Amino acid sequence: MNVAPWRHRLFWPVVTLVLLLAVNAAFNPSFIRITVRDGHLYGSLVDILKGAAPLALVALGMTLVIATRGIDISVGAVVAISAGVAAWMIGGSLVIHDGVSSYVSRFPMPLAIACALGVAMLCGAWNGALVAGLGMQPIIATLILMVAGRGIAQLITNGQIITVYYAPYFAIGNGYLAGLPVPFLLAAAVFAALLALVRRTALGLFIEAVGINPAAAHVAGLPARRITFWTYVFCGLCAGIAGLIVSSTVKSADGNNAGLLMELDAILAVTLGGTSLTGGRFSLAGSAIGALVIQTLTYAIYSMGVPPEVNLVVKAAVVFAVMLLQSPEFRLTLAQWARRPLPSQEAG
Amino acid sequence: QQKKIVLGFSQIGAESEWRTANTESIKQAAKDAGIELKFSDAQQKQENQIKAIRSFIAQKVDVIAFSPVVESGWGTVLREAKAAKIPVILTDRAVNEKDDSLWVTFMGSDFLEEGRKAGRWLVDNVKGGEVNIVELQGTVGSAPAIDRKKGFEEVIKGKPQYKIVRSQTGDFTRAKGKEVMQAFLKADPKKINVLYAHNDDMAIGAIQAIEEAGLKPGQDIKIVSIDAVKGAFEAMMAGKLNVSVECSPLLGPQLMKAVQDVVAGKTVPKRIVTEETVFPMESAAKEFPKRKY
Amino acid sequence: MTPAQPVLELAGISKSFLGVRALAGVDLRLQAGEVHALMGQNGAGKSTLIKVLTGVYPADAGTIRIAGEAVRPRSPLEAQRLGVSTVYQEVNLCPNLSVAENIFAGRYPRRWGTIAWRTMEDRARALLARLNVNIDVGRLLSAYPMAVQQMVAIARALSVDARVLVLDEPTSSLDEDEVRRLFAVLRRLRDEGMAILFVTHFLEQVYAIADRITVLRNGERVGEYRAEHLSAPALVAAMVGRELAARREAAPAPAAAAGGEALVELRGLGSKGVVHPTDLALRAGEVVGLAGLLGSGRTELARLLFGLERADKGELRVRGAPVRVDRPRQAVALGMGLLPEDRQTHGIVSDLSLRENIVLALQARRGVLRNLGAQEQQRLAEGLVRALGIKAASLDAPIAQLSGGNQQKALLARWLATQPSLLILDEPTRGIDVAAKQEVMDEILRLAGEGMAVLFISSEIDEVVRVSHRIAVLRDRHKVGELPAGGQEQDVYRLIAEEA
Amino acid sequence: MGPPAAALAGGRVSANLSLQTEQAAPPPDAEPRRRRLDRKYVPLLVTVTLFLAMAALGSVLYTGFFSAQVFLNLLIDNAFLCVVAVGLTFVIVSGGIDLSVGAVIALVTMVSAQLVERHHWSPMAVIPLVLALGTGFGATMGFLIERFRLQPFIVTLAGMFLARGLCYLISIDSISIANDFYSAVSQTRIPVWAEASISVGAVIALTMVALGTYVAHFTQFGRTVYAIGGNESSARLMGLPVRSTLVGVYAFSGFCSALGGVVFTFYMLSGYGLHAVGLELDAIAAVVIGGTLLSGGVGYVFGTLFGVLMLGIIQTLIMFDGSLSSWWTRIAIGGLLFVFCLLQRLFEAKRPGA
Ligand SMILES: Nc1ncnc2c1ncn2[C@@H]1O[C@H](COP(=O)(O)OP(=O)(O)OP(=O)(O)O)[C@@H](O)[C@H]1O
Ligand SMILES: Nc1ncnc2c1ncn2[C@@H]1O[C@H](COP(=O)(O)OP(=O)(O)OP(=O)(O)O)[C@@H](O)[C@H]1O
Ligand SMILES: [Mg+2]
Ligand SMILES: [Mg+2]
Repeated sequence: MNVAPWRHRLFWPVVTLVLLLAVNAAFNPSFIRITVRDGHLYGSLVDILKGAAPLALVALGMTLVIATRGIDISVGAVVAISAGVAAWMIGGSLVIHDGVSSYVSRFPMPLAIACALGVAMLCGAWNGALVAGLGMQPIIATLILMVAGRGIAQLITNGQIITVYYAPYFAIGNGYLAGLPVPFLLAAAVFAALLALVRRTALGLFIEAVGINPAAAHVAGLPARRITFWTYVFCGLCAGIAGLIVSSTVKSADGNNAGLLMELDAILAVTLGGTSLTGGRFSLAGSAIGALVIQTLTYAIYSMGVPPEVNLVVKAAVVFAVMLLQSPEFRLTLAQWARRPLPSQEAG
Repeated sequence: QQKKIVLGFSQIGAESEWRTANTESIKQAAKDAGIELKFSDAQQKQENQIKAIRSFIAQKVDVIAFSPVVESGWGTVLREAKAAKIPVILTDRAVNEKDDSLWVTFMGSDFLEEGRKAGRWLVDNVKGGEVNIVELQGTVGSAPAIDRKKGFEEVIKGKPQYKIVRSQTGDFTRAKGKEVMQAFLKADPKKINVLYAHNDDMAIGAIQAIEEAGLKPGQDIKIVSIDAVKGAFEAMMAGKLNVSVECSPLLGPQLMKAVQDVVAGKTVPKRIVTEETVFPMESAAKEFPKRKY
Repeated sequence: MTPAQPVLELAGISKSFLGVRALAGVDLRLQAGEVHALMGQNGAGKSTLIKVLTGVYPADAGTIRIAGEAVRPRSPLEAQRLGVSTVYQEVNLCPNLSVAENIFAGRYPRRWGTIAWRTMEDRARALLARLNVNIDVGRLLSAYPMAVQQMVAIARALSVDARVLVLDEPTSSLDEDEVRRLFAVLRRLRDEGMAILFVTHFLEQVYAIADRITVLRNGERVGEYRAEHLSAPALVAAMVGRELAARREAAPAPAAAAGGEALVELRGLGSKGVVHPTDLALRAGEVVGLAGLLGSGRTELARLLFGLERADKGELRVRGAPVRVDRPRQAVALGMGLLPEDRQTHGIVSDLSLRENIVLALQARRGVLRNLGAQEQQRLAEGLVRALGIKAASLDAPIAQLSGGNQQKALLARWLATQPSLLILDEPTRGIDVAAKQEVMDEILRLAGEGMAVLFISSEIDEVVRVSHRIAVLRDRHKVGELPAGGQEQDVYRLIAEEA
Repeated sequence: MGPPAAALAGGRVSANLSLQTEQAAPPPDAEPRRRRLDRKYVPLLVTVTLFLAMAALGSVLYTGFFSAQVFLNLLIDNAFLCVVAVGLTFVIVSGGIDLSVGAVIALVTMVSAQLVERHHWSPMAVIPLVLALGTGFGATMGFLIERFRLQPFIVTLAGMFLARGLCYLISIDSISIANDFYSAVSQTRIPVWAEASISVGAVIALTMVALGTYVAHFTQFGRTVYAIGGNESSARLMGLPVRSTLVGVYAFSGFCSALGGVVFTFYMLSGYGLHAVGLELDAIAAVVIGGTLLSGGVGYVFGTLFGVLMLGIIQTLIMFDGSLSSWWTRIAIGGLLFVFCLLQRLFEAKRPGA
C-alpha cells in the first residue's frame, strides 16, 4: 500500500526518536561521535543501543501479550529471577591460591543459561495458565508473580547481591561481536526471529484476531486460549534473556533491584510504539523504537547534568509531548489553531 | 527465669546487602539472647512500618524496635505505643519528634558523619590543584542519600579546589551506578578526578564503567564510597576502590542487650553510637577475611 | 405533494470517508405523520445518511433543517434534543446493563434526584409489553438474543417523545408476528403526527407500512416516490439499476443424495437448559431448513452442533463415526462452518481488513505454520468478493468500514473459503438486500448441488421454504416435526402453531 | 409467545448459573429483584465470604488476632487506600485506568506540609486547596484522554511522573507537620465499643464508600460510567453525555486521590516525595479483587471496600506470624493473593462481559 509517510504508523515514533537524538547532540557535540576502540565501536550511541537492549527485549514480549488484550506486570520480577538463577549457578568464586586469584564456575555456563531461561519460561507459563486457563484478569494474575517473584529472586540470591566471578559470562552483557555490542545483537536477533514468525506464519493474524474479538476468533476456529498462553510464555522468555543481559552487564545479580519497575517502562515503550493497550493491531518495530526512545531520554537526562530531583518532571514532560505529537486529534487541533489563531472553541 | 521476652522489630525492607546483613545480625542475636523476635518487613513503605507497629501493640509485645524509613511522621503511632506502655527502640536512624520520651534509645550509625568521613578522607588524601568530583547519589529523597550528601559537602565547602562537577542518582544499585557513570564519562569534556558514591554497590558499578572507558579506577579516578560491604573490599584489594567508609549493620547484639536492659528496668543511654571505621585500600587485604557481610 | 412544510429536510448531503464516497448530494424530505421508507442496496448509503442526520458523522456538504430551521447536530445527544430518536442498524446498546436501563439510560425516572429503579422497571416492562415482549427487564441485555435486543432498542426509541423517529433495519431479525406488533405501534405514532424514517430490505414490509419511498443508489438519490405509485419490480429496478430476473420458485426436488446415508447425524443430541435431545440427519447435497419462532432454539441447536454449547445427551456422528465436538476448532476440522446469528459479536473481527477476515477460518483450519501467502490470500479474497458482489473500498479496508450487508456477505465468504462439507447458516440473509438475497439463495442451492450439506436457519419462513429440501420445525427447544421438500409455508406454520 | 419464551429465558439463566432453577422457571415478572441479586452480586458475595474465611483463619492461628481493634485497624491503616480505590473503581468501570493516584497522594502531603509548616497557612485554607488541586489534576488528564483520544495508561503514567517530580521540586527531604489541627485530628479516636475505636480517616473512608455506592447506582453520572464501560460507542449512539462523564470520572478519581492524600497526611503527619510509592498497584489490586472487571462495565464500590480489607488482612496475617523473612513475606503475599483469586474464580459464576 502506498500511503503518505506521515500516515505510516511508525512515522511519529521515529520522529520522536530523531528529535531526542538531535536534542542530545545539540547539548554535547561528542554525543554523535562514534570511534573504534580496541576493535569495537565506542560512543554514546553505542551505549544507548546496548542499554536499550534489555528493555527492548521485554517490550517485544510485552507487545504480543498486549496484542492479545493482556498485560504482564511480572516481567521485572522475572528478569530478577532469571538473573538470580544464572548468577547463582555460574556464581564462581574468587579463590586466592597463594597470591594468584583464579575464577571457577559452579555449573557449566550453558547449563546455567538454559536453566535461567527455562525458569523464566516457567514463570511465563504460570502467568499464561492463570490467564488463559483459569481466566483470571491478566493484571491481577501477573500481579501475583510480580509480588512473589521478587521474593523468589531474593530467595535464590538469599538476599545478597551475587557477584559473578566467571569471565566468559561477562560477554553476554559487555562483549562485542563484529564491533557491535552483544546485547544489541541478541535483541536484534530476537526481533528478527519474532518478525519472521509473525510475518511468515499466520501467528500475527491469529494474535490480532484474538486480541480484537476473542469470541469471533473462537467461532472461526482459532485456538484462542492456546495462543494467549504461548504469548505469556514468550514474554517470560524475553524477560529471561533480558535478565541474563542485566546480570552479565553488572557481573552480579541483585534480587531486589534487577529489573525494578521495568514493567512500566516496557509498557510505555509498547504504547509509544503505537500499539494500543486494548489489544489487536501491534507493531514490533514500534515497540523496539519505543524502547530506544526511553533509553535515549534516560541517557539525555544523565548526560545533560539535569539535577536528579528534576528527572521525573523532565520525563513526564517528554512523555506528554510524545503522546500529543502522536495523537491525530491533537495535530488536527493544532492545524485548526494555526489556520485561525483566534481562541477556537474547545468543548470538554 | 521469667517468661521469654517478646521483641517486635519492623525492618525497612531488604533493598540492599547491607540491609540483609542488618536483618541477619538481629535475628541471630535474638536467637542467641533467647529473645522471641517478631520480624516484619515493610518493603520500603512507612505506612507498612506503622501498620507493623500497630500490630505489635495489638499483640502486646514487650519491646518494639524499628529502623525508621524516614525521620518524620512517627508521632501518632509512637504515642499509641507509649499509651500501651511498650518501650520503643530506634535503630540506625533517628526520628524527629519534639517529645523524646516516645522512645527509650536510639542506636546506630550516623549518615551525616559518614558523609563527613568520606569528605575528610578526600581532603586529606587527594591534594593538588583542581579536583573535579562526580557524585553518585542514593535514591532521591531517601535519608542516607540526603545526609551523606550534606555531610560530604559540609567538609569540602570553603575549599574551592574541590568541585562537584556532576551529581546524579544511581538508586543505590550497581546497574544504575554503571549506566550513569558511563554517561558521565562520555559527556564530560572536563577530566573527572574523583568519584564519590553514596554506597559501595554504585561504586562497583561505576568501576566497571570506568574500566570499559579505558581508564584505571583507583588511579585515573579516585573512588570514595560508603558501607564497606564485602564487594567493596574485593574492589579495594584489586586496587580499584580507594576507600570505603564503614557503616556497620551488625546492630544485633547491641540491640538485644538494650532490650534486656529496658525490660529489666535499667536505664539505657538515649543515644548508643556504634563505632565505625574508615577502610582505605591498604587495610583491605588484612580486613577482608574478617568481614561477615 | 403535501404543501405542509417538512419536519425534516436534508438537502445536498455529501459524505466521503478517506476517498470512499458514501453520499453525494442526497436530498430527503420527511413530512409529519408519514412513514417514509429509505431503500437501497447494501452500501447504498442509507446508514451513513442516518448517521449524518443524527450527528454521528459531520456532513461534508449539505444542510439539515428541522421544522424549517437549519441545524447541525454534533452528537446523537444533540440530535435527540432536537427531537430525532433513532434505532441504528446494529443493535447499539450496553450488554452490561439491564434491559430496563438500556431503555431509560439518560432519561432515568427520578425520585428526589435519585434513580427510581422500581418505577423504571415497571415502565420498561409496560413498554415492552406493548411490543409483546414479556421478559425479565431486570436481567442483563446480554442474556437475550439478537431479536430481543432489537426489540429493546426499538422500545428505547419509542420511549422518547420525539418529532422524528428513525429506524435503520429494525426488523432484520424479527419474525412476522413481532413485525406486525411493531407496525401496529408505528401506525399509531404516525397517526399521532410523528414522522418516521424506515430502512428495510423487505419489500412486503415497505408496502405494508410506507407512505413514501426514497431510493438511494451508490450514494446518490435515485428519486422519491409515493408507495402506491411504485410497483415492487420498479422499486427493485430503481435500487439495483437494472431489471431483476423474476425470483425462482420453490426448491428443486430432493437432491440425489436424499436417500443416501447421513453426512452428519444428531442422535438425541441435547444439552441441559439449551435444547432438548434432537434427532436430525444432514446429507451431502441437501439443504435442511430450521424453522421456528423466536427463542425456539434454532440458534442454540446450531451452536450445539458447532461445539459452542456442550452437549450432555446423545451423540453426534460424522460419516457414521461418532465424534465429540466441544469447541468450534473440532467442528471446523470436521469440515463444518457456522455463519453466526450475531454478526458484530461473533462474526466480524472489526479492525482486521476485509481480506484477513475472509481468510481467517481457512487459515485457522490450516494451522499457524501452513501460512497462506499474500498473493494467495489476495486471489482467494478477490474471487469471493467478486462472486458475492461485496462492495468495499479495498480488500485492505477494515471490515468495520463495510456496510452492514456487505459485512454479512464477507462472513459468508469466510466460510465458503474453507469449502466446508457442512455449512450452518444462522440468519444468513439478515440485512442483505433483495438482489443479494436472491444471489445468496442461488449460491446456497448451487453449493448443495455441488454436494455440500447445508443447515439453513431463518426467521423468514418463505426463504426457508424456498431453499430447503427438508424442513425441521422447532418449538420451545423441541424438534416438533419434519417436512419433506415442497412443503408449503402454511404447513410450517401449522406445525409451529400446533397446540401451542 | 410470552410465557414459554420467558420460561426459556429462565432456562437460559440456568445455563450460566445454578442448575436448580432450571426446569420450573417462574413467569417473567415474578420477583425479578431477588433473581438479579443472586446473579449479579455473586462476585461480591464470594469476596466477602473469603474475607471472613481469612479472618477466621487468623483468629484461630494467632493469639490477639481476634479483637475488635485488630479489625478496626484494617480500616484505620488502609483508610487512604480505600478512599483512593473508590475513585479508581469508577475509572476502571469506565474502562480506563489511573496510575497517578499514589503520586497525587505524595504531592498532596508535600503541598500541605509545605504550606502549613513553611508558610503557616491555616489547614482550613490548605485542605480545600489541595482537594481542588487534585480534582483539577484529574480533570486535566481526563480532558487529554477524552479530547485527544490518548491512552489512559500513558497519560496517567506521565501524570504519576509529573506529580512525583513536583514533590521533589518542593523538597527532596521529608517535612514533618507539627500543626496542632493536624496532630489533633490524627490522634482523635472515635470509640466504637469497649476500648475499640477508629480514626477520623477511617470515618472519611467509610463515608466515601457510601457516597461512591450511591453515585454508582443512583445517579445519572454513575450509570453513564457503567454504560461507557460496557460499550463506549453504543453509549455515544444512545445519546449519553460520554465526553463530560469521562472527564468527570478522572476528575473524581483525582478528587479521591487528593482526599486520600489528606487522610494520608493525618495518618503520617508529614509530607514526603516517597510517600505512597507503588500505591497505585495496591489500589488496582483492591478494586479488581473487589470484583470489578478491568475491561470495564462491571464492578461495585462496595466490593472495592472488601478488596482493600482483603489486602489489609493478608498483611496483618503476615505481621502476626512475624517469623517470615523479607522474601518469604513477599512470596506469602503472592501466595495468599493467588489462593484468593483462585477461589474467587472457582466459586463465581461466569460473569457477563467477562
Ligand atoms: N466508517 C466508515 N469508513 C469508511 N467507509 C465507510 C464507513 N461507513 C460506511 N462506509 C462506506 O459507505 C458506504 C455506505 O455504507 P452504508 O452503511 O451507509 O450502506 P447501507 O446503505 O447502510 O448498506 P446496508 O444496507 O448494507 O446497511 C459503504 O460503501 C461503506 O463501505
Ligand atoms: N421473544 C423472546 N422473549 C424472551 N426470550 C426470548 C425471545 N426470543 C428468544 N429468547 C431467548 O432466546 C433463547 C433462544 O433463542 P434462540 O436465538 O436460540 O432462538 P432462535 O430460534 O434462534 O430465535 P432467533 O434466532 O430468531 O433469536 C431463549 O433462551 C430465550 O431466552
Ligand atoms: Mg446500513
Ligand atoms: Mg437464532
